[in-house]
Amino acid sequence: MRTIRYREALREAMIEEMERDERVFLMGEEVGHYQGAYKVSEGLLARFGEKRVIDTPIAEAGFAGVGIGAAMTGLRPIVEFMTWNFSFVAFDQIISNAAKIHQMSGGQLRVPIVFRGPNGAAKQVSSQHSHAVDPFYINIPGLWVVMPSTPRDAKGLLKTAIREDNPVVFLEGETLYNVKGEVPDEGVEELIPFGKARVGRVGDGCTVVTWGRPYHTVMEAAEQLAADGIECEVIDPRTLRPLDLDAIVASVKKTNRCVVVHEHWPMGGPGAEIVDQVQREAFDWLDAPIERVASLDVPMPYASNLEDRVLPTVERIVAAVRKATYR
Amino acid sequence: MRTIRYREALREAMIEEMERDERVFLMGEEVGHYQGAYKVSEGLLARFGEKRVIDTPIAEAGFAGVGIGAAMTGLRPIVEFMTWNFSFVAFDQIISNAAKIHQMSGGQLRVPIVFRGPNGAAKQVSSQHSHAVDPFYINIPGLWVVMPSTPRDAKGLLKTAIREDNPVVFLEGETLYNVKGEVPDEGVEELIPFGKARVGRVGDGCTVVTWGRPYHTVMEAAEQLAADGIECEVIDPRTLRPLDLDAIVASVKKTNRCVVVHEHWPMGGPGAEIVDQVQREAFDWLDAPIERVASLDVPMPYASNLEDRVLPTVERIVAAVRKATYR
Amino acid sequence: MASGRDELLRQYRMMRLIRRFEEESARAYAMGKIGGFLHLYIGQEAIAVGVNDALTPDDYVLQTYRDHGTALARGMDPKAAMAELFGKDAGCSRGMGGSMHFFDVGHNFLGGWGIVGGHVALAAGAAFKSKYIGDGRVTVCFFGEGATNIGGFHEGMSLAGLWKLPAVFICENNQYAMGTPLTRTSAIEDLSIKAQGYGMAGDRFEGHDVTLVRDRVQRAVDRARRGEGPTFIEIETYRFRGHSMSDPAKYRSRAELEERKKKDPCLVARRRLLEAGVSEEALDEIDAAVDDEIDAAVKFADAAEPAKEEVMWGVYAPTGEGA
Amino acid sequence: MASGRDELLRQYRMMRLIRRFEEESARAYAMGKIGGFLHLYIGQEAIAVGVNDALTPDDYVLQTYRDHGTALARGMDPKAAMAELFGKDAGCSRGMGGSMHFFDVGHNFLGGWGIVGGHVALAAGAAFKSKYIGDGRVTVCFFGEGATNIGGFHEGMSLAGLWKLPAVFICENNQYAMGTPLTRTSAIEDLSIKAQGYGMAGDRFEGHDVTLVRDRVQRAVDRARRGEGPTFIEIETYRFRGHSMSDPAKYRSRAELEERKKKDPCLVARRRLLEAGVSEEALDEIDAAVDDEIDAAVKFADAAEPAKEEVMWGVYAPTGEGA
Ligand SMILES: Cc1ncc(C[n+]2csc(CCOP(=O)(O)OP(=O)(O)O)c2C)c(N)n1
Ligand SMILES: Cc1ncc(C[n+]2csc(CCOP(=O)(O)OP(=O)(O)O)c2C)c(N)n1
Ligand SMILES: [Mg+2]
Ligand SMILES: [Mg+2]
Repeated sequence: MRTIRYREALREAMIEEMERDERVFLMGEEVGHYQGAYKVSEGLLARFGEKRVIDTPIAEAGFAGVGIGAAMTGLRPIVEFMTWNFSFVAFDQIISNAAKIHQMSGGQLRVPIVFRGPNGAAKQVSSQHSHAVDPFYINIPGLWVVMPSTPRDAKGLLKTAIREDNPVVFLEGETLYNVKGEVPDEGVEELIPFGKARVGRVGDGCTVVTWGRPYHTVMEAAEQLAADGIECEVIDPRTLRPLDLDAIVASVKKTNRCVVVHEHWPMGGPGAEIVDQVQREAFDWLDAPIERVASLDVPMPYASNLEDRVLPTVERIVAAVRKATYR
Repeated sequence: MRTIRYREALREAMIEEMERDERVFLMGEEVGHYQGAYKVSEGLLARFGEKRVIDTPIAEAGFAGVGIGAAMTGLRPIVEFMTWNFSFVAFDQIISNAAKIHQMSGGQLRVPIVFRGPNGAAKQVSSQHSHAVDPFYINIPGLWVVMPSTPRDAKGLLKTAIREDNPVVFLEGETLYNVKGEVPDEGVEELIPFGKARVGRVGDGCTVVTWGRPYHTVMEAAEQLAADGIECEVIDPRTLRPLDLDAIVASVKKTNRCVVVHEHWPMGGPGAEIVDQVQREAFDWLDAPIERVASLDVPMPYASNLEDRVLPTVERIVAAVRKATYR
Repeated sequence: MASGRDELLRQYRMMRLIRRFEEESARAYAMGKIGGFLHLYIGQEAIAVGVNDALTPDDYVLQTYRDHGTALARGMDPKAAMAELFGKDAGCSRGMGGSMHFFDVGHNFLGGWGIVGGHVALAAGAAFKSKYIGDGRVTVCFFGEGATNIGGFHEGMSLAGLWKLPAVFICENNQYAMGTPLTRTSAIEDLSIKAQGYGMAGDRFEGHDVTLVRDRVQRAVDRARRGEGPTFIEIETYRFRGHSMSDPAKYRSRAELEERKKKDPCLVARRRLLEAGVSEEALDEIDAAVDDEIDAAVKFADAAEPAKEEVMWGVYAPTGEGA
Repeated sequence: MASGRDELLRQYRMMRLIRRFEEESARAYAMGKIGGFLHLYIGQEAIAVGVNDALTPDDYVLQTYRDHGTALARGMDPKAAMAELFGKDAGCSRGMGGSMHFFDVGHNFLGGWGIVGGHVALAAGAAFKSKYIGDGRVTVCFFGEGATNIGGFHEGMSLAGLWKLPAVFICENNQYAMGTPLTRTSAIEDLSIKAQGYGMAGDRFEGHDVTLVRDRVQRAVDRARRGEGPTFIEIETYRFRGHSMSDPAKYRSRAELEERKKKDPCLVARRRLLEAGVSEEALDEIDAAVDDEIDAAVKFADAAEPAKEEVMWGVYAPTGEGA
């Protein structure tokens, strides 16, 4: 094992897959000459040339569509959105085209494409630039939705995503790019399958389901709670579609409590969906209502004193676990 | 009371509000000369002229944006999407602009606008034209989401929506336009407030929460179930944002069972959200897991034998209620 | 001019096939055998056929929801086409797509698309792939004049122009977008001017003469194949029916329609063939053969099995096969 | 020419104010008093100031995220501007918007907008309202050259052209969109050609001379006010700093930057004033007064209360007030 950053893990995944398969290419705003707005693609232009690392104009619907068209006809594009906020101008391409083409064409066409980029709030970038998009994409059959929280997951899942024959929505995090973690040594290939949760921490006091950035906040909260004798079992589904319900339910049947923590806004989304499925599958095991900790139901304000309170905090997570455990 | 169609109820609401307030106008594709793609706006051009009934080119992001800009500066637009499927190319205007402007401008601007049009499947219009969009818009703070199932609700809620000072997502149904129902007599003005559910049927066997088109399917299923001695209490929240949780929870505390029925795809959305909130607020009253009946998790196929099975059916609703009532 | 005559005969036959296919679709629709939207191509046949004749079988073609004519011109079996309309498993999209979503990858017909402007960038993507792997193919993308205001059109065109992709963008200006005439949706009358904003070549002509269409489009296709970049072509035409089956087309006068019918592309070709010495009988024979082919298509579609009841089918492609 | 000189003096002062505001913002950013994105307007000042002088106070102005200069030129108090950057309640958007989202409805500055192309249709909407109620206002919409490929631009322009809305669309072509030069994002070099596709008047000129900017924009504003429709103007300019604070601007050479700095709009105006007989001392006095004003703004912002802790504030406007 080596320790690298999340950003580097993503870059390694792209390099390895681009080396492996000529059909894989990267396209997006500033991915080439500028080395990526968040430097995820640093060095890729020098390594693969302008043919395979393509700077685009600001035209998300256009280059998403070009990617889908290229995928339909045999290439395997990685399309970077500078941030997922900008996917909203390309929303129709993803929902009406990428997600539909295989079925709508009677199976004649497939769309092996990865849409990737940072999701959620960065730091004080205000309301138009702070969206957590998981609720929008999770709803759409025909897409896979992946949201890794650690460098290892980022690398192993991105490699899997690039080899997938269906469109993948791959949600990273600006505030995750610098996170360090262990990944397999060079030469050791790891493909992490979709639909397999990872247990971030074992415990029997309360199941906490979380993904993406709040995973790290949850791990911090779990430390605090452990000091008070409440042992959380932290489950990171890693992919929201497909969702590893079995892993979550197995844990809830052990702990009899469940808290779901996520960055996206409260109304609906994977957060609500997980609650729905768990209450159905583990009804007789639940000793308390399932709690949820989400971003507050507001557009993200610019001022940092407000932003800090909008996102899920350690305090709110601790309070939710205490509520679920009646302690 | 008079009996009119849902389509006419919407038309009456627009006429009354346009007569009342010069600032209200209607804009969209084919709303004028063509009399509306689904004839909702029939006669409005003759009545109000080209200044206030405006045919647009096919440019949803453009005319949605024009509407928002006009609302920001003092008008009160009604923007018709020929169907809500086409709102996906205007998604960014709704989420990044309409929903944010009041807060982001520090309260200096407000956006009194109604976006309306048919939502969900029509009949065999295939996957790109059959989306139920409630999961996308329900997630967004700053919007209200309204989804009337009857002519009376359609009229009373649209009138309220037009007088609202915030952006409203108003979801109608192509298959609802011909539904007949009672509305108040001419001259009797009814404004139905947002956030107040309607009890469609009283019963103590099982609470069924539903809205939009499936409301009628649920009422049919409830008849069948009543014949078997299971009395459903049917709650139509009418507005999904704000959501009348109190009414739902009160009913569940009476029936101790709950089934949520909706047309949107299963993963997330208001369907999951209602389950989440109910399990938390009525945990100790629930005698069985909450069941959900949704459209199947697939893009809508064209063939009618398949389409019929994708949408929520009476059979699936009956089965869900039986499951929730252990009968 | 014998080879020209043979070509025109072939083209006439194909235009008649499209015409008759559409007429029978309309009839089947009225009988309830077809559901949903049905957008007919009647009146525009010379475009689909002329354009196809400027292409090789390897070239890609994408069309809007008004896609039957283009699919047939490309080589789709009318049986598979009709079966699709009937929602049958033997349909060209297995009954999943319906009228708006014909697909025939074997003939490089990459779909009928339902969202206005939504397929323009897909076409650019197919052309991008050709440039990427150097396969020498050209992609043709059709859309209506109503599509020229939407963002999807602009972005697809911008990228294709910038990257000099091997593509031809054909705007079938049939004067109306649903009920709205171009005068109420565009500040300019000559849409081909827009080509300049994208750094593309532009062209503009009337589309009732299949030979003219073929010749003019050929130039653009050749240019694209030579790597000289895309062309934006506006072809003026007219649809004889309403926008879709539910549209009685009250927004235009009978006189206007009758005037336009004088330029019916099938009639124009027929007159030309008669002038070139082909006999009425020979043409009637073609017509009769086409009638038979369409009859057979309807019978086939009637008899075919409905779409398979595996309702969850096809949402995800099984990974690995295509890799 | 005395009045011309007074005007230029006023313009010089405003350009210096913008310049100094931006410099102090950069410094405050480095000190951690400002967070998020910060896009400076340094180098482009003649445009904001020249355009504003072609307008009446009633006219509407919309800008991108690079909005400080335009807001100040429009009349926003530098105190409210700086307080916004500092996330304070006294900020022009109450600390909710930050650098990218300045608003000052009192001065008809309708916002800084963060999504490229997303505000073009909003501007058309403001102009639509003026046409609807006949209030005689003109709306000016600014955007970068990078915005001209996106659908939002196209749709807003198409509608404005079609409906002859009283608007002026100003493309501040500062050569780069983040790190990407125009040559890699556009197939054409002269963007004003695009005006033709929208049936609009077009214009194109360099933007370092505030008088020239005022005069040329005035023509477009007058045309709009007379009901003769919108204009698309490309103004060539240059930003002296990186795209935002995190951008070291490695994609361009020092020589290129130095060359461009010769056309620094503040220097150009200063030279012109000296030529017109204004003394160095008089100009230095203006500079000093501007320095004081900016100092005061920073002090004000430092001392102001943070954004109010009512975190759910403002999501919905209370209905009724505005009706
Ligand atoms: C984005 C979007 N908006 C609206 C529609 C509904 N619609 C379908 S076809 C059509 C008219 C298109 O006219 P045109 O582009 O001229 O093509 P034609 O039908 O004349 O071939 C409209 C408005 C749609 N399919 N997609
Ligand atoms: C739709 C969208 N895509 C991407 C971005 C990220 N972004 C912000 S500014 C910018 C460059 C814009 O360049 P230009 O339009 O030339 O304006 P300038 O910054 O030079 O003033 C980009 C890519 C965005 N804000 N919105
Ligand atoms: Mg047309
Ligand atoms: Mg620029």
